[in-house]
Amino acid sequence: MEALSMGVYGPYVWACFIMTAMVFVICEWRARVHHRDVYSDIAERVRALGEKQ
Amino acid sequence: MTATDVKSPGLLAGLIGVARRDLLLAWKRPGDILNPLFFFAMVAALFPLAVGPSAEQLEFSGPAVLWVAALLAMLLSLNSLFLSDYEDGSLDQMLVSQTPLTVLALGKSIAHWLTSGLPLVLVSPVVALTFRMPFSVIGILMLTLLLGTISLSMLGSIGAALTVGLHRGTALLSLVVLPLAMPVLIFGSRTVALVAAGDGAAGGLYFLAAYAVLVLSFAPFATAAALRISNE
Amino acid sequence: MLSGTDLSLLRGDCCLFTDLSFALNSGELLLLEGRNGSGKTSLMRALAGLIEFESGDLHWDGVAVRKNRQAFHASLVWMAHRVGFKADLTLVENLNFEAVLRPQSDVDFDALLDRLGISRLQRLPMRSLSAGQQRRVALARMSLADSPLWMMDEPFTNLDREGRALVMKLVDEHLGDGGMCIMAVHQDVEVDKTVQRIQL
Amino acid sequence: MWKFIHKMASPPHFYGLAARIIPWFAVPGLVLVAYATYAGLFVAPADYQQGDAFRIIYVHVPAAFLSMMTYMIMAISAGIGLIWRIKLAHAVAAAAAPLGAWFTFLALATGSIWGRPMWGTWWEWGDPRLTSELIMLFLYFGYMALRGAIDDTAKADKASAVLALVGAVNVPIIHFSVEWWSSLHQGATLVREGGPAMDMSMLYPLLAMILGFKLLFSALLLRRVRTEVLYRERRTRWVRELVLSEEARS
Repeated sequence: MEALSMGVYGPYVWACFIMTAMVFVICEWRARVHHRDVYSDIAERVRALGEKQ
Repeated sequence: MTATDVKSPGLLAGLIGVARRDLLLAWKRPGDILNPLFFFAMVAALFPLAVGPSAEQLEFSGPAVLWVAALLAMLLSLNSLFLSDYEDGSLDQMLVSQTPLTVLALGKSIAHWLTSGLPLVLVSPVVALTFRMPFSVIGILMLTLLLGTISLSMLGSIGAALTVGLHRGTALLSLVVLPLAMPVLIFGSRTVALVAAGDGAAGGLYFLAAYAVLVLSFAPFATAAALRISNE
Repeated sequence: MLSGTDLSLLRGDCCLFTDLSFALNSGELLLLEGRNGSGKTSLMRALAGLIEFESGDLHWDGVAVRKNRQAFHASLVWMAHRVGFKADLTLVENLNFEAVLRPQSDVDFDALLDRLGISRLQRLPMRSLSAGQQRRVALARMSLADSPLWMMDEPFTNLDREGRALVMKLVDEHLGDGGMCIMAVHQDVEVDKTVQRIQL
Repeated sequence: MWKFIHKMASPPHFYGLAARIIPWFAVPGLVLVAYATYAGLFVAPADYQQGDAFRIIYVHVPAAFLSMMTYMIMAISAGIGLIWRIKLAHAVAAAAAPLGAWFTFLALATGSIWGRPMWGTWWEWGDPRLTSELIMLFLYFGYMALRGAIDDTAKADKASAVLALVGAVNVPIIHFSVEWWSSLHQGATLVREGGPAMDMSMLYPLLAMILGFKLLFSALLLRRVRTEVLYRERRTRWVRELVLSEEARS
């Protein structure tokens, strides 16, 4: 418990590490969502074209 | 009919020619020169009104206020640098010219400095006096503005060329140019403040001069490349 | 001589044309025909070097234009959709600026303006000229330039019957002198010179 | 050699390759970051001056490092795209910018949180590094705003490439001028000056963290470039075939 609270600095240190983790998670998440959106857009169009042919 | 005609324009003739055309245009539309100057004076007047008439504070903030106001006034004048050329097709004609676009871009930037930077330098003493700036400091202020506005005209030309023809061009131009202009602002304003506090000005002036030379050497190429891209 | 091989051009996402080839010799006229939106202007701009071809080569006098842009531009004068004059400057001031952009021939200036019917307008600012009159000034630019290659995008726009005849007369003379002309049009044009057509 | 580069940079090849190599960056990256987090938080001794607050540098320094590195990656690939007309390079520049802005933001936020117990303020203008990072963030904003304002992808690529290159010339000058600017006052900095050399048990987690950040960043960048490539090539035959084969499989 002592190691976690780090004297008075615990909240600051933990805030920084959590924020870092969040930035990584957000970047990864957004990259995946973006990829899925682009892919499904293309798939939609390919399907539409396929029906026409 | 050959390409190497005796009457083909030289580089210097091209440079002077395009600068002269823009000066002539400015002469016919004096508002384009005066508006940024009025803007400069008004922004500078905003600070005393906001801060209060305390002489001490005005003396202290004078260099910063004048430099920020000058930077914003330059930014305001940049918006129209390539806009009318883009709209009326003159830019197309310049792009298919025998004179390299880099030379034409440099000529336009020089004309821009002569019609916006130089007038700012000339009216700055009047505004500086209202901030109780002593004459010796005003001299340094004019020198820093002289060197700094050259860099701003050159850097700003790149930004203006990149954003010409885009919607929301004005806000975009500020976003693009302001970060690049930070060194000029820092050295320009701090040098004046140092002199006002009784220190030497040499270091800051050398930096501003060196920076102006650096920017002069690469900005016309970047501006020309940007114009080619924007006019596609 | 201007020659293009296997040129193709994209605008945005759509492909305007592929594998376009042509060769234009002195004394020849090349007509680019097509409806509105068929890409005449884009092709014209690409030929002038304002936009890049997606693929293919453009040669001027046997040298790739990409490698010798300055020489190519020195031999080229262009009449675009927008005339490219400053509205605040007078007719003479505008034409004087041409000397900065490209080599000028020794055509008699006053006689030329007389012939184009714009000599009265010399001291007027460009903004007070009608659209047709401005096109005539653009024609003066073509004749004043000492450039073998004329590129004209819809040169008949805004011109009256007499003006249209004048365009053809000037082009005829230019071709007779060994010049070349590329013209983008959407109506039929009668010329007795060698005419090539590119249908877009 | 030239042929090899072109083959590597061809969109279909890259698209497939990137998918395969992303785990090779992501997994070691996660391991390193996990180790460095544990070691940095619990193993490394507290600093003799800053106490436990110094542990913030384990995330601050790698973030600041990446924010600079990303700008350089962006500018270099923009230059490659502009000069050699390699479309993949433009895609890299486009994908890198938002990541760079995120890491710059992270460096600013952690620096500011560090400043609160150290300087007693959330923002200290006297620190040249934080101020430089702030201007860096503005540079990223300008770049992304310009890219966003141009609809045509090819045109946006080229215009923003010019801006990235001009910015790259300016970055060292901005640093220099901010250093000079803050040297006029006595400012505190995040770097320990005059103290004893950093203890090895403090240094190793930092190095591991920097390397781990780089690896994770590479994985993120590859993922984003992949999406960018897919979008840019959406009308080509290989994307069509790719989608059709995926459909057939499912």
